[in-house]
Amino acid sequence: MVNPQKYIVLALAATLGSLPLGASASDKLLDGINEYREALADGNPSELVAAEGEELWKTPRGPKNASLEKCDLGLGAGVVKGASAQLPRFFKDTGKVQDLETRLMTCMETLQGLDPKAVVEAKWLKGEKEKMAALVAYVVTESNGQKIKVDTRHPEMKKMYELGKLAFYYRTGPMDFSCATCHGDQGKRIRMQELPDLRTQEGAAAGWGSWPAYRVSNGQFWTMQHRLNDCYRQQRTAEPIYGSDVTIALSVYLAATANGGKVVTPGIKR
Amino acid sequence: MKKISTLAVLLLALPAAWAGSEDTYAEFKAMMDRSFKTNGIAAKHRMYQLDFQKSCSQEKQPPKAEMARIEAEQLKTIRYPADGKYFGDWKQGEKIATSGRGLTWTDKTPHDNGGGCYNCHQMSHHEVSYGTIGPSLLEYGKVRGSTDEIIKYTWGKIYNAKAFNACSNMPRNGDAEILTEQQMKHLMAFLFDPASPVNKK
Amino acid sequence: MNNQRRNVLKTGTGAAVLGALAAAGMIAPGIALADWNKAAFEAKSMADTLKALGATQPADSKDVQVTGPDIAENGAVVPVGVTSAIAGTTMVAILIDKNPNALAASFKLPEGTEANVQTRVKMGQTSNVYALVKAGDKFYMATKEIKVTLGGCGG
Amino acid sequence: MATKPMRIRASTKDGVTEVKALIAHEMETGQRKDANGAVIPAWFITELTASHNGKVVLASEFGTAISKNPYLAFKFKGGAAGDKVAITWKDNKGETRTDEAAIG
Repeated sequence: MVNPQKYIVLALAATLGSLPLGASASDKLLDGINEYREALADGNPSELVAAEGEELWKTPRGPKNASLEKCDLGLGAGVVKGASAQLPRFFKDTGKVQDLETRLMTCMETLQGLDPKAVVEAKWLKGEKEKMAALVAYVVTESNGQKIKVDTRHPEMKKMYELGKLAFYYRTGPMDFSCATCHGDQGKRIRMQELPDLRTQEGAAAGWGSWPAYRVSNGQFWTMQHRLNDCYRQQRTAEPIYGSDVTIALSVYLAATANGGKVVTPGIKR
Repeated sequence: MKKISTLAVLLLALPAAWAGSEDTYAEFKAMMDRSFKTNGIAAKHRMYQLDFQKSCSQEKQPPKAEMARIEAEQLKTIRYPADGKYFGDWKQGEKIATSGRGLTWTDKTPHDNGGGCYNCHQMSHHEVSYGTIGPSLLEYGKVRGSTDEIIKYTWGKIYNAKAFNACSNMPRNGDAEILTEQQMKHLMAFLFDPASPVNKK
Repeated sequence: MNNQRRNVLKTGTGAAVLGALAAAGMIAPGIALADWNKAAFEAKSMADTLKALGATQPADSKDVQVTGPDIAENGAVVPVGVTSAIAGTTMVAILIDKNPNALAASFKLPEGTEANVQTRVKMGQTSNVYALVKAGDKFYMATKEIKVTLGGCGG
Repeated sequence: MATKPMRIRASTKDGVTEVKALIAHEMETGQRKDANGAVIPAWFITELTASHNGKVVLASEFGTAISKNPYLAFKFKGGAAGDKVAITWKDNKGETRTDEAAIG
């Protein structure tokens, strides 16, 4: 398929002239960075967060003084292994498509009697959102090594995929950015950071499959909701509400595009 | 003035630019409307598109005629320096090119922004951490020279890149009030000054 | 050669300082939870840090190695290690020239523990990273430059 | 402030035991400022000791340049499956914590 955008960029590059830094020097730099990333992969501090999450999963909490051990993440009550590799999915009991975090909120509400508002309104990595991050770290660790397998057959999933795709290309705000501005072409970088092309299976698998992740730059574990929220911050849009439909729709679009790719969660990122 | 005209344009949004079914699109708009909230300077109205933003929100670019129409519209927004002076201080320009800050909901004021140039462009001989979303601008002034035509074109490109490529990835630095006229002059100097590391090894 | 002679002299001085420190009880002869070496960790320059460690001007050695990437994507977490092939290595330390305080960590190695320790350090900027090693009563050193780059968009 | 558990992994091969540990700790340098411009006080591990069946195998001193959530890997001779490896740290606020793991 012809990508007109690419031609324009190439044409511009030709018009504006000037030679880029020798490809070999640039490649060497990226090799060095890959070596750096490999050195960090062993001993991912997400393990510390996941250990907390596992503890929290088994600890009775809330007005109902219950644990989350009976939580159904889509594979049956209490099944954690492999569950996040198949999310988001349509859940009959809520009549909604849910991602891991909104599903965990449902479990906290129904099993423990906790108000999801406390999660939605908390600041990132504080209070109930800190607890959510720990639970997420635990759950996604249990899908490490699995294949991304999102079932899009349900009409609600199909609809969310279409809405997510529209959201992906939606340009708005003072900088006219969309997700596609940075993630809609192959082989691009933002500063030194390589950008996955999220329109392709390979790119989406690299992106979706390695989040949630530990970020070394700030020593924080970020859930997918946190990741998407910061993408929108950088796009200079208004703020997406935690667990809102746009975040679920985008997740469905990304996960479905990534289908068949490998889950390496929690990832470790810059 | 500017704001009023953008609002007017918003109301004229083109249904033809959108390829899917109208029902799905109505549902999409409703979803976007309920999914975002104002946070600090990042007000909710940022989610409402300008007409060219809408035209450029598809997998493929709009047809040529539509592109040309947008470019002509956008060209009208460009304001050239009233004093006829295009160049500031390249050292300030380098700082502006390096800073990717501004206009997010964690920024306190909408009037203190970087240009974020290095996010997408190679620029100087010594900065190795540059993006590749846009073309390399290394030795920009040296290669292109500094004829009036080139200077005017470059100013226009920084001011509103959509005037030259309707769906360009580059923000409208002047038109969208991301950078001030003075900041853009500094960037011009960074690109053209023979002493700037863009041109000098 | 000149260099070699100078090194011998230097280590001589180092040993004397060490002896004094040991006498003052600052370096425990056995390995217990030793008192934190405040002077060394709060020293700013490389020279002052080496002095506080009792290792004035140690000899360069090819048997000592700083392990780590050539370039780090983020200075907050830089994987760095020290290995020493010198028999009888009892202490290894990691020093970062351009950090506010050069000394990052020191490790005492009882007999049976290999002179191969890996950790992760913060680096404020591109800098030489030094491995300092003690074997017997002598100090040896090796260095490696690690570049620190900026990562993604600055916001 | 409650301390958080560390993750210790120890495995033995050809008579050498390799220990890898991740320690939950802020490792605050004392040189950073919060959003209001106030200095965030230094808070970091100063000493860390590892032992195998009660015998010290590593005695470390840390400065503020060790990364948040420190990582440590080292090797010692000996050690058999089931033996205990214990790690104890102490920070500049006087907090201390010990965790242990069996060699796998």
